[in-house]
Amino acid sequence: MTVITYREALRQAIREALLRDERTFVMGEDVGHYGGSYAVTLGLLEEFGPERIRDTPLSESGFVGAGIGAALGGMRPIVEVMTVNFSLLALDQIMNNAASLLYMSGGQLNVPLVIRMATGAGRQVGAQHSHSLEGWLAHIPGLRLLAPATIEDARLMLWPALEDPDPVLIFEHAMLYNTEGELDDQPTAVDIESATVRRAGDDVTLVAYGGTLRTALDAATQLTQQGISAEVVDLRCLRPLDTPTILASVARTHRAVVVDEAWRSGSLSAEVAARVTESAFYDLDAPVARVCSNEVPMPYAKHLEDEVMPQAADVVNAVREMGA
Amino acid sequence: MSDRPAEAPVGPEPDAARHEHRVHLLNEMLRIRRFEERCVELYSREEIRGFLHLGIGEEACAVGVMEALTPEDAVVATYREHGHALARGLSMRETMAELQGKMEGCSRGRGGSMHLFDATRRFFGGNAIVAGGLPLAVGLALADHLQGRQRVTACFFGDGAVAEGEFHEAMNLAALWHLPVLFCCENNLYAMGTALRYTESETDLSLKASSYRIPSWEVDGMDVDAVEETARDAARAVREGGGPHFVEMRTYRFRSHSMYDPDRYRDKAEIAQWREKDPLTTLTARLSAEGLGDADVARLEAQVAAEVDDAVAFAEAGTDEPVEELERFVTSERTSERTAP
Amino acid sequence: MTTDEARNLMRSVLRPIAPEANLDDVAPGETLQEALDLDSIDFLRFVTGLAQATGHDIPERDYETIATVDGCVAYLTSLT
Amino acid sequence: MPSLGADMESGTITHWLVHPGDVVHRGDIVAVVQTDKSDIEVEIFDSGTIEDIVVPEGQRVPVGTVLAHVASTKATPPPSPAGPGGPPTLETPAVAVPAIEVPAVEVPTTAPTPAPLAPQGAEHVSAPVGLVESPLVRHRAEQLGVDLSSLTGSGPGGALTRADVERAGAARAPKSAAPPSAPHRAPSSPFARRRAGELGVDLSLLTGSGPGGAIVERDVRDASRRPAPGEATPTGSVAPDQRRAMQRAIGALMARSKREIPHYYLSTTIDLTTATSWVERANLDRAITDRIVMAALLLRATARAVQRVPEMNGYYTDGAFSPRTAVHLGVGISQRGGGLIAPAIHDADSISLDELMRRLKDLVQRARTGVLRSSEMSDPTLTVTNLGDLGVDTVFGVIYPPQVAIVGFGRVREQPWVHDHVVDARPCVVATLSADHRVSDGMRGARFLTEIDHLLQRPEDL
Repeated sequence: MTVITYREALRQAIREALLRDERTFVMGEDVGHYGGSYAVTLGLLEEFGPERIRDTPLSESGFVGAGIGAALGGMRPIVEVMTVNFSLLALDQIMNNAASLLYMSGGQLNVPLVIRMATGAGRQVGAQHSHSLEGWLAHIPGLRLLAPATIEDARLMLWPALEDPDPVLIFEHAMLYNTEGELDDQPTAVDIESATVRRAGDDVTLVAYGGTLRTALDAATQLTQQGISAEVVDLRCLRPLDTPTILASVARTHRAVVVDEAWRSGSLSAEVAARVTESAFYDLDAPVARVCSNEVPMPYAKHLEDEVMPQAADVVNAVREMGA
Repeated sequence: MSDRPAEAPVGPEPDAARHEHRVHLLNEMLRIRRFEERCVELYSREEIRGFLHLGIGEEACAVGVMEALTPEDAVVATYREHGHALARGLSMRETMAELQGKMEGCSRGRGGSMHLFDATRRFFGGNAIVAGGLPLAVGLALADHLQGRQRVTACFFGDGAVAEGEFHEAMNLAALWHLPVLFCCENNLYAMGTALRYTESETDLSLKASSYRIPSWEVDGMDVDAVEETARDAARAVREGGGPHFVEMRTYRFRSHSMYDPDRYRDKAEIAQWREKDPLTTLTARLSAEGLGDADVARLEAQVAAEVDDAVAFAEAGTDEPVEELERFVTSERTSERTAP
Repeated sequence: MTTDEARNLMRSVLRPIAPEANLDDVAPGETLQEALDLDSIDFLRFVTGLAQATGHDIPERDYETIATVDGCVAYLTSLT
Repeated sequence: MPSLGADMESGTITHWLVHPGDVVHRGDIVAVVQTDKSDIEVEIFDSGTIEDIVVPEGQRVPVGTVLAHVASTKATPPPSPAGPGGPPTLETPAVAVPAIEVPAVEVPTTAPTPAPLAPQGAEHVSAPVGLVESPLVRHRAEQLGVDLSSLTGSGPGGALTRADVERAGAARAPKSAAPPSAPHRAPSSPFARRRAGELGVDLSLLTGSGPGGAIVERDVRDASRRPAPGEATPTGSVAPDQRRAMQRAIGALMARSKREIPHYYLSTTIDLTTATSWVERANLDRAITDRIVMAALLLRATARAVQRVPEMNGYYTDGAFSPRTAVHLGVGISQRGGGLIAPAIHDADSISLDELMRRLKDLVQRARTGVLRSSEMSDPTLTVTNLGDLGVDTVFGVIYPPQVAIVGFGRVREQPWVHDHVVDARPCVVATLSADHRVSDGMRGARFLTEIDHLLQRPEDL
């Protein structure tokens, strides 16, 4: 076991991919000379050179589209988009090309592309760098969306993502980069298909992903002190959703709270709640509850930002209110 | 796509060979013209649906540029791409079947007129987002560059695309990274129904490319000989490591933007004036001067008509994809061999 | 156990078995089973309830004695 | 009428540019059509002579309508290959444009030759047929306790309006009374409802402990565990309306049974001397909670007898009998205050007598408190009715469809009994069988009753 940061885990994963597969290269704003806006790619330019650690102009649509073209041309690009807010500039390429080419070509053209991007709030960077728009992208058929919430997933999800013949988007919550955790020295593989139970419990299921996993786990700990046993499901893969794992948990606990840092309207939390209601209705002993961000553009001031984001106490309250 | 060696010399060609080549060009343009004319009829009969963008009048651009490409090169086209597909070597049968939504179509009936694809011929569509194909072309060229392959990616787009951000992002990336892209701008003077002068502060499109330090040519897009010659020169330069090149082909579509539109934005005199420059007429006249007789032309016409008839019959006899397969190819069916790190 | 206590005990044991039953409506000679529509299982529960409340075993041979209200009251009051 | 756009459904001919007798060539513009978007020129795809114009100017017709007929001519060679759609086809059969015949009227226009106008503008009188009240109207009627069928509507076409309902509600309500509210229905969770169904718990009798008084699964679970001995049972007596409903249901079922099933009836008197003394002896050594009643022996004997005569155990459905291997014995239990239900003791043939006794007690107790499991109610394979407990000598039951037999036991009483030419008094019971003649006959039925008798003579083996 070695203790490393989430950032280092991502860097090790990228480095390993570059060493294993010469078709792999990294492309994005500030990934090379600057070392990555979140320092994930720090040092890789020196090791692999500018052809494979490729700084791009500030042109998200252009370089994401180029990543798709390079994937069509036989490469395995890792494209870094600085934050999910900026990915909106590349939404045309992600949606109309990456996600659609295979289908509209009748199965001829697959796009083995990985796009990494930071997401989430908590660093007082205001309304244009803080949002959790995973749910918007999770709306699109043809994409796979991953949300590594642990050191292990950060280290191990990239390789299977690169092996996936279809486009994979990886969302890294910005508050996780500095977190530390233990990693097996001989890391094994993880799948990029399934959700997982991070903590078992009997009375309520807390569904979380990415940045909210920690919130849900903290809430579960607090609930234990009140005699309530909470199960925590980490979605891991946001599209396609691993519905069976969620349903199996709800069938045990009969209650579900979805914890999502995104806005609640039309969100992933709405999707999870809908699926539970559709498929586990007769297992429910209380309405599905959601703990989401307030529906405001993210404010700058610290106390306001904290207020907007889901906190463990909010989760505890939601569980208490459903009478668990 | 030519069945001759791509690098066949053009200039001091023996007269007979040159004549023969021109007959080939005429034949290619005729195939496109008659194919699209039949499409109009089928559309009116509701055999073809959706949007149908015809390139009647613009045949010389597709045919001329394809002559400069090899099978290993890549082509990225627009939603007005029947001509590009046929010139690239897609059969009339699979193209017509696609327009009729049949499983035998080149995109399995999933794409339709705007989304023709053929991976084996490196024909990458079929892009119906204006300028959306340009970044793809840059990426295809980047892949060739990174893998050390001497290939060209030809990217077709219209004059409307130069107003899009993706045009400028792609120009910048291709020039910055010195990538082997041949940008082929089909300037037919109208972005859908709005004339260039109403949409561009600078209507000299080559100048825009030049501002990215990309060598650019203007050529008469109604003259297939001129287009071919220019495309060959430009493609050779790209292939030899000269970075991206830009060819602006001045052309005109005789029909409206999509199948039928009011065509209120052009006057009939303008259309008539351009019809005088019909690329088929121009080339036929040249060939007549070289000795091509009316009977030869009639024979070509008959061959093409038979091919179109055959394509229509093929499409009409085609199969509807079973609805059970509706959700195939949303994601790949290939199972990747997952390995532990 | 007094007579009243015995009747009260019978009432409370009967309540879950036959909630609507009223002991006062039962004629002296009538058996409880017939008057209150008790089947053999009900009667067994009744006897079991009495036995558990009084702490006395009630052998099967005594069932005939406690089959009527008066008999049952007499039986219960005779217990120490 | 050609389709001139993906969304075009019909078009109006504004101008014909050709007339009958005119010679036309493929690609010629022959008419101008007005669509929802604009005027569009229509070209022709055949060469020939216009025979007649079918759709006049000013008329709007659907896509696919024949506009004109063209007599084809042999195509002439093109003057130039570049002609705008020059005639490339060498032979064109005579076709209309396009060849789908569609009656061309329908849409009235302001055209010079208008189609007959539909009568309009006079009055909107036609009341909708089979008028359905709006949800709002129904909701208010429910709230106010108004019977909608008694009202006359003042809305369009005689439709009932909210005002109608509220007027009726006001007339009905006592002057001083507050507006009556809808009957309160406690919210309950889906899981609670599901479990209540499984456990046979009546939700309307529960008080919820969840948020807002909602009934949650915990409440159902608690209710299914009640009643402890000595406690009042809230569900012990069935509400009168429920009882009526139950009796209606039972009545309907029994009527169906008598209508559809050809019953035959047999009876035999069984000497219970051995069995009675065996029970007495057995109970001597047992604590009161472990004692056995004769009913348990009768059930046990019936369940075992089925093993010898399997055509008494199963279901008759869709014209065929399907025997069951497991014996789920329905036990007729009277509900206090009326009604008879027959929930099942599962696997009555294979469990021990003590276990059967324990289940019988449990079942009677739960039947009385309304806490039965749905499976117990739904899957008996053979029913025993034991009305004799309540005093009668003989009971012939009515078969519960789709079962095929019902066994009845009367009261156990002493009777004169001839044995070895000597008459003495012995405890006896009359056992009866009502069985389905489509499945078994009197011979087999007699065999069944005899088997029960034999089994009861060897109680120690039961």
